[in-house]
Amino acid sequence: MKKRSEVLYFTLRNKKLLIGSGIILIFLILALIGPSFTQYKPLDYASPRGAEPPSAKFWMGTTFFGQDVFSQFVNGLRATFVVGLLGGGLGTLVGMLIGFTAGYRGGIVDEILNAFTNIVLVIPTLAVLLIIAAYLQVRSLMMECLFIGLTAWPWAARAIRAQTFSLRTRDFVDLAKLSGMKPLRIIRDEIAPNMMSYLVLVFILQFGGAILTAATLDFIGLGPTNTISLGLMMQYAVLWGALPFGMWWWFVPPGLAITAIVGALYSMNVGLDEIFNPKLREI
Amino acid sequence: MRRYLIRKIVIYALTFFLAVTVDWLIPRFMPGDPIRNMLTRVSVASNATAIQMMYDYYARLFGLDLPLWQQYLNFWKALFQGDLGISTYLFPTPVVDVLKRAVPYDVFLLVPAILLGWYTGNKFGAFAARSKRLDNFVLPLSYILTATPYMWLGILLAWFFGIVLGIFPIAGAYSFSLRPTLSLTFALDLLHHWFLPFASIFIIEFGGWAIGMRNMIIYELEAEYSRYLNALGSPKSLVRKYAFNNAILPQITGLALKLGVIVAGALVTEVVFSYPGIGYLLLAAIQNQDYFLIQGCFLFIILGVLIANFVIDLVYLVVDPRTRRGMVGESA
Amino acid sequence: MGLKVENLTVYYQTLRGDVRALEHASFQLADGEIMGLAGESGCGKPPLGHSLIVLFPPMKYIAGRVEVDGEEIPIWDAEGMNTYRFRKISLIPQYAMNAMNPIRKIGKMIGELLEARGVDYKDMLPELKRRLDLVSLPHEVLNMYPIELSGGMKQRMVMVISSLLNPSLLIADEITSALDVATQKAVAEMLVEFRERQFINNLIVITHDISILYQIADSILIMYAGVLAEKAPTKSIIESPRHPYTRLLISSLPEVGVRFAEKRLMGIPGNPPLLLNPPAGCRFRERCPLAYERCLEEPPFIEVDKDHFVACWKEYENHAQAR
Amino acid sequence: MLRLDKVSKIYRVGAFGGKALLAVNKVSFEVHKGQVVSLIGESGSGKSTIGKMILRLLKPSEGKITYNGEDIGGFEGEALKNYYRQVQGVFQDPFSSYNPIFKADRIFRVVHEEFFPQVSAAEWGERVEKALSSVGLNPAHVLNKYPHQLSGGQLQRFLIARALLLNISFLVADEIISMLDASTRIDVLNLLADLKAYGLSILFITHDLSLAYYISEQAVILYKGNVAEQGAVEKIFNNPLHPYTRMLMESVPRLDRKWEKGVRLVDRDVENLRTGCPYYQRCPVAEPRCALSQPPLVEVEQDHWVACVHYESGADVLKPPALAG
Repeated sequence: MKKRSEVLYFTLRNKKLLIGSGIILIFLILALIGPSFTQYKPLDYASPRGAEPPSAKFWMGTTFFGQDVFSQFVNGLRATFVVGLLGGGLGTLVGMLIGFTAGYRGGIVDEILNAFTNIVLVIPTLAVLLIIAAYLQVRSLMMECLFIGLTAWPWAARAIRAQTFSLRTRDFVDLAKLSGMKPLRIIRDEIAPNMMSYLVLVFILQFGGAILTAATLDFIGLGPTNTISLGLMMQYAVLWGALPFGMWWWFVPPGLAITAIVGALYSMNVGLDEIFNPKLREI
Repeated sequence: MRRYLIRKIVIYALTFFLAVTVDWLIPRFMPGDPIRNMLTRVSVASNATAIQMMYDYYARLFGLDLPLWQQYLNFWKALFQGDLGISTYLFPTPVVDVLKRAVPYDVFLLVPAILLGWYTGNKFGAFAARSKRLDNFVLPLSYILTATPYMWLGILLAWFFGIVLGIFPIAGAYSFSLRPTLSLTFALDLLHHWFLPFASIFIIEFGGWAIGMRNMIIYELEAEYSRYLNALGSPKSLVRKYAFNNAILPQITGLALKLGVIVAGALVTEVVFSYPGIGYLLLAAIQNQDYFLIQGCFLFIILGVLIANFVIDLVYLVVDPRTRRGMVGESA
Repeated sequence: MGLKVENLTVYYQTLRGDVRALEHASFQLADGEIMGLAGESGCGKPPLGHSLIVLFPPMKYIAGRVEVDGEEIPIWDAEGMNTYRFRKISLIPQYAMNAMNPIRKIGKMIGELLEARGVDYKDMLPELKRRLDLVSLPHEVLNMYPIELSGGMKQRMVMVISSLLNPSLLIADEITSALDVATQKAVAEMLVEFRERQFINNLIVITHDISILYQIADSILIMYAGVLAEKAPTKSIIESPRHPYTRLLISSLPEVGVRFAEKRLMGIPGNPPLLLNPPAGCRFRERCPLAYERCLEEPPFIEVDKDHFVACWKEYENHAQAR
Repeated sequence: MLRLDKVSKIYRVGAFGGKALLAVNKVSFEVHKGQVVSLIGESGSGKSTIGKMILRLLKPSEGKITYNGEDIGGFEGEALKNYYRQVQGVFQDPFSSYNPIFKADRIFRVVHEEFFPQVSAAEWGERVEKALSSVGLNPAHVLNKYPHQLSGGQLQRFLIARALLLNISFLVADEIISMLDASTRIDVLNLLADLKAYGLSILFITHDLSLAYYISEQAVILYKGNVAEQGAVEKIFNNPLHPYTRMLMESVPRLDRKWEKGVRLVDRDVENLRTGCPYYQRCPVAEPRCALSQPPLVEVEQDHWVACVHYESGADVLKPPALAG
């Protein structure tokens, strides 16, 4: 009981966590209800004149072709959150699967999984994503999530493996074995709960990483072919001369949103770390 | 120490093997017929003989009539002969030649940006950990910097310094009006074009390493050897020096681990600034469905990252006495 | 002159308030005295030992004064203490196994540490080597990294480093608990030898193992729940303890040569009080078989016999009657 | 009832199991019903490894462990569970034995779920309270608390209560009091002795010879995984034969005797001694032949075995004073 209320106390006092989650919340709300505030579809040619600066009619101005930037922005935000959640989630899951297995089993299984992890870690995953994406002609958002998730796991696996490794030598794991518990149940009921805070941190970092990776893919034009995204907005902006024409409203919002979301995630990460890790608490 | 090296070499060899296999697998197992896709959707050469030549070339190289294992072996054989095929987009230049032209720009851009970013970031992070006030300012800034997508910072810099202020060019490696010569004018022009892409990679790297070092050093300042120094009344400078020396080790390993991500970031930066390195080339290859060039770029990036990783491992070996004396099997 | 501690009070700051880890500690060490500091976990051994050299948050200085060789030591001043650390007061930490910078050769580390304190390493080297001989370490260790030393070697190395500048007071914190019995014995005996050779004047040995103290200490200070319970020459503490807590503690130690079937030893029932809000009066009251009304007041720490101090009302009364 | 027959454990250490570490070397002993056997040794002597092998947490590399005549290595599924109904363990660090994020009494719930699902919650509650009372704890004071709210002594008793709920007949007690405060140590030790009176067999693992003497009948002295001396604890304690045992007796700080002054540690320079007596490096009375072959365990008197060349048949029995220097 005491322990819980202590965590709560620090949670409510931790500015980094509060600011971070506040920013995420604002963008999340924008992504959820934003699209219903605009009558334009993201790719519709809403304005006969292109390249309009922000106005009452077009809150964030229009693109070179007269598309509503606000509509693109809020829809792009949605895609960003989907990628973060699913891509980052998948990365975390795969990382957990490999990390728990390697760390708990140890021995030769660990050696093999570890070598595999190291290999995937060294290969620049984005390069792999690029060639995969390049060969696929039709790409959906889900596919992007899948690819990102399947390539982003190695560092998570490494981190989880190390934690599992130190936890499995603890006596309570031995005691669980003496109670006849099966390995899967020991991982689920004894080891994972102890790493909950850690797994949350891993997920947050995977979330942010997935968003950045997706933005990069989209920017090169290898993102989903059928929707808008923040990375795609930046690509269009660069491709169609937003720079020379000074159309800052076209390329500033998407990049700013990504930076703010990822930055807020990092801030939450640090905040949570301070809460979970008493050593870092400031008294 | 020999164990450590052998282990590393085995891992790198395996990685390279796997990467080449992936490179080989992808065009073969992706939906659709890559040759037909390419030839129907891209008109690379205008004359019929060239198209026919290419078709024959592809048919032979993909060798779809051959059994898979033979295709695979041939791929390796060609690779060792330095044959990566012929670019369709820059037909009939061999892919290897195309790559060779781009590489100097990459080296010129990436090596200074990564090394300087790493070095100054670490120095600055250690510096920030000194005082609470500095830390309060540096920490949020660094977090914002690492959260920034590479291309966005590139776009912002290009817009502000290139368009608004007009003091830096925003595209290419040198002015169109110049020809590559060994003159001072050309060298200055080269630097002028180089600066913004360099700065946008450097700044983001700087932020990331600054945070990393700051967190590491705070951890090291809590370590028991630091507590002992404090108990014996050593001045803060010595404690900090030791903490820095210890904290830099994981940062070296970190550089090896993050290299892939950094290189990927640099690729898109090149795209923003139309800087003629591998990244720019890769984009062109993708947009033009030039599969051989894509494969070549991929292999080249992998090879570059692997070599850089190995160099970092060697450096680590020199810096950390524990690996050198063979006391620790696996520390990196 | 030795060490003189008066009314030393140190709290731990926590969220739920101050933990009164050490209160009203007053005692003296004669020249050359080796004092053992013993008690159960949570009795206040670390706050006492550490506050004499490294008083850092969350430890908070409340009151009291400390004199070494007649000079007052500013223990509340984390920076100002640096002048005294190592030279006047030194520490062999509990974490001796990890106390040396893992990536520096030991000799180089010692050199840098000495230079930082304004001592020339070259001048010191012959003495350093003499002391390495004394603790049976080869001179080559100076050219080795800590990881190349065994646990016992590291322990001895840290002992040599900590005492190198001949501090007046050396604090040895739980140094033997991680060692095997043979090494433990060797290390403990070396500490006594350091005193014999006057490398150090006073030594405070913090440990939970009273039988070690019996082997090497001149006097033993028993603490209970953040206050001093009893201080006396070792022989008196072991053979004729006065404080009820000390008596129970000694009798609960498994005596060598006793068998359960023949003699059943007894522990002390109950647990020590929490120091966040300790009971008023004698803190041992609730577990004490002799407790009576007067124990609701805090007993004074008085000298009931020569060099024998006790904080217990029963003893206070006996003493008063005797006079 | 429990028998070890030439049990060895070899650890593979280093990358890809490059090096072998012999943690336990051909150890044999037997624990009878209602008997306490002490396993005595310093850290690295292999004593905990033996405990873990008995608990099936590790597999022996060689040799056989039998329980009531059955090889425990063969137990799987139900048979293993049945084994755990009868054989349980308590470990050194009470705080590490509990999952810090759950309440301490969760260990009872796990036993309920895993072993007695048919018992109703109400009845189980009664059993738990009874078990707690029998280890000297007041259920009202200790139930529903987190591990950090309880003392080390209370936690160790909790673990013993857990074992009692299973109605066990064999307990592996691995250094269970070494991390407890002096004032509670003896109570936990007494509790073990009381349980023994009810017919429980105990393997008492310790580094402290006097504790072994206090509670057990038989003792096995281990050095680097090898048995140095074994037999009736009284005989070993009153007449230690192996130089290692004597060194232990001499170095352990005691309240009734001061250390002998001026005994220097022996540390012979031996690179990778593969043959020979494992204690050769530190033995004060070693002879050249000790480096050549490992002495076998021989019975010197009834129920008193020792592995030292000085006691091999025909050899001069070493007189105690010769060992002191």
